[in-house]
Amino acid sequence: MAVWLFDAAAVVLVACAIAAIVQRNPLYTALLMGVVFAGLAIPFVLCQAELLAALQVIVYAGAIVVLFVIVITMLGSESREALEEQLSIRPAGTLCALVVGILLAALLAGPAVWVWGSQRAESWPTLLSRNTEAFSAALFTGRYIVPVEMASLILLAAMVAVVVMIVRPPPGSNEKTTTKQ
Amino acid sequence: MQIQQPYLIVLVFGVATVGVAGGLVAVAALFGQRKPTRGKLEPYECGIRAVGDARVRFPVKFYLVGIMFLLFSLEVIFFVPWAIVYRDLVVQSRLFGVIEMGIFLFILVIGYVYVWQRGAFDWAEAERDV
Amino acid sequence: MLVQILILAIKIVCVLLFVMGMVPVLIYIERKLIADFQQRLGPHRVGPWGVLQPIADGLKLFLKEDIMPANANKLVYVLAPIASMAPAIMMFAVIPFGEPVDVLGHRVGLWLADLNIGLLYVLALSSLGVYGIILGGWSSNSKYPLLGSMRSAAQMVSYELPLAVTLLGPLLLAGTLSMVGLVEWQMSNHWLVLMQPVAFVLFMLCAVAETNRAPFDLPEAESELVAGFHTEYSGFKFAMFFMAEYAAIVSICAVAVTVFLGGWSGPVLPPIMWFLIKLFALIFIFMWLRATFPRLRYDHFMQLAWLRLLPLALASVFLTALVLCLPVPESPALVAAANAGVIAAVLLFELLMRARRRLVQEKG
Amino acid sequence: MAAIPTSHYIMLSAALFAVGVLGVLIRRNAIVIFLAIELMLNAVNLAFVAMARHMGPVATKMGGATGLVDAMQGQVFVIFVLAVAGAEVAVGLAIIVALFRHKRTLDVDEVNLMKW
Repeated sequence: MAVWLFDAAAVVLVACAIAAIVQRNPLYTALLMGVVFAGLAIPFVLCQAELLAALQVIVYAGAIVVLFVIVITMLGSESREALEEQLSIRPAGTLCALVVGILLAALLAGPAVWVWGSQRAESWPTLLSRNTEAFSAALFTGRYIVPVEMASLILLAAMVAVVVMIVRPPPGSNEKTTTKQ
Repeated sequence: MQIQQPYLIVLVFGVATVGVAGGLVAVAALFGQRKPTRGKLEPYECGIRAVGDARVRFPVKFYLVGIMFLLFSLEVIFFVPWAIVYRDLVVQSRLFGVIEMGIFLFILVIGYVYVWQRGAFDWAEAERDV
Repeated sequence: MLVQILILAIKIVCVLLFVMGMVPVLIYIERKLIADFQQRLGPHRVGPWGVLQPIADGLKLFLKEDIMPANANKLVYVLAPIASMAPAIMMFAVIPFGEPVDVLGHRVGLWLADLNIGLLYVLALSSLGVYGIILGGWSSNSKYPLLGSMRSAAQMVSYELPLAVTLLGPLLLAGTLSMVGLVEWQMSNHWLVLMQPVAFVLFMLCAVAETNRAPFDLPEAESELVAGFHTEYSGFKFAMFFMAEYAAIVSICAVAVTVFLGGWSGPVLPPIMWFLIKLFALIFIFMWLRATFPRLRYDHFMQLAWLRLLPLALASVFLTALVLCLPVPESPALVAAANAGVIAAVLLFELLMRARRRLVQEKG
Repeated sequence: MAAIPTSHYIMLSAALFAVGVLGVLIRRNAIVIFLAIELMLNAVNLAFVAMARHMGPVATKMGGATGLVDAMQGQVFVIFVLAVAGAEVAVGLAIIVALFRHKRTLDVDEVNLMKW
């Protein structure tokens, strides 16, 4: 039952992902990617990572893809030509890309063969019942304190970078704008 | 797998909801009459003929809000697991949890103040800054 | 097994009917209330006291011509109303309506699913509500809807943040994300509104903004934007946006009831009645606000979210955390006092802002 | 319900990652390329979660602290990936918007300021 559900979800997700990257209209690409990102919550839940599944939907589908959609709709009409790229189908190139893709997938799926027979997940269910608490405890009981603070610093850096790039300095300051040259 | 049963229910409910919403739209499309004329199909612009293209470019402020939302919501997602285990943290070592998050919050506040002082939240400015 | 599936099916149908059924009820109540506030009669022709008016309106919209503007993006145009309605209804999957009851020897909870991450599920869905609005405005290929949808998107993402932060306070106290767990915690302790009054008020403010209701209904400000993102929508698709708005009100109020007002808990009356009473009380506040306050100016409105509500919500959470780690026995009064202490912080903040503005003025 | 074999997760992850790489290789629109990169990050997240479950009990033997905490290592990584991915999107889209203001194009082949 769970395996069927997983496999069905997997097929749909991969199909959506492929559809997304061959889409001419970037808005459709963004929306299909949103479906993929939100849909990944299903494997996450089946893997007993409910908290991450929710965060995945909140961050990816609820914030990141929304941002992409805002940018795409915001750039407006002048950009319609710029947005919609002409997808030229060159047979040789397509073939090469397909071969590269299949090889890559096979290479990456190597570990799948490695873990094929082994079913070590049996003792895991004992941990399940309180796994959001376990996750939270793991994150905050001290072992990951440096990465947590680093994450905050990275976000601070991103904030500063965005403001420097996008916001014009207040009138009167002698700072040079970075967006105008 | 008891723990996942509620999620299955949510999935079923989600499919049912989208089905009902989509079904309503489909059924209503069958009932409504359809007599399109050119005037009717024009975009509404207070009665005059539409001027120029509708998909105009927007001030960058709108985008900036989206980006700030993304960055701050990433900060907030770190608060969630912290809040879940906070009582345990207090039991284990009284001040550890609050100091840990205090530093996190402090860094966040630095960013907030910087963004604010640069006028990113100042929407009156946006009028001039198209 | 079969019985369980049957019960589940009945529950799903009941919840769907409840949400859909609430829409005409709310429309009627709102029209009557606003009429009372303005000393008019309100609907009174269709049916006794006009109670059938919303149903007549619904039928009318159902049979209306469905106009799709030329140059509209057809697929997105059709998807948008569905995308804006589904999240509002799906939120009800985790709302507990009442205590578990015994049906045919089975213990059945009066909720669809008690997720162990219920609160995050609510947040996730409310963050998905933006799509319907952006897509609806964009696909119409018309200026007013696009302007309205951009405003609406900016507004919804801005108020999403403080909304999420205000939920952290209750989470900190109860230590569980499960909605049923939250209600049970409140039954054995106190209602969280008593311990987190500021968070509750902030939550309601953000809820009003999230659902695009007056006085925060800037995306559909008639005097500026005609009807906002759904200007080009007609017939039943328009009705869908309308229903989505009311469904969102019901669901966000239900969340507030569950998280802050103790859900189904209460004396004498049956639990489900308590839930409904609290729900309608909050919905009444929504309508009262609409009748009382004029619309805000857009820049003030965005500043309210970023410069007032967000710092206030963060301060309220952090002060609560500070109180919890004090070496004194935990008392609800202390937590509440700390939460209210945020108000003092805000006054200080306000003074600083004033001082800064004066400084800037003197310089310029 | 039987547990899903870890191999299924790894294969899904590999497929999504490969699609992401292809997206980066065959597209020239900066926004689409960016979305494809996000897809790759998601594929990695999935692998992290799956391997966390797979290796869970093993990690317990190595660690000193409680077993629950150790078993969550893979999942903890995902939240950091989320944070970094979000920061990357914020800065990246800012670059794209700034770029668009200058050059009126999103084609990465035409953006060769850094080349000489």
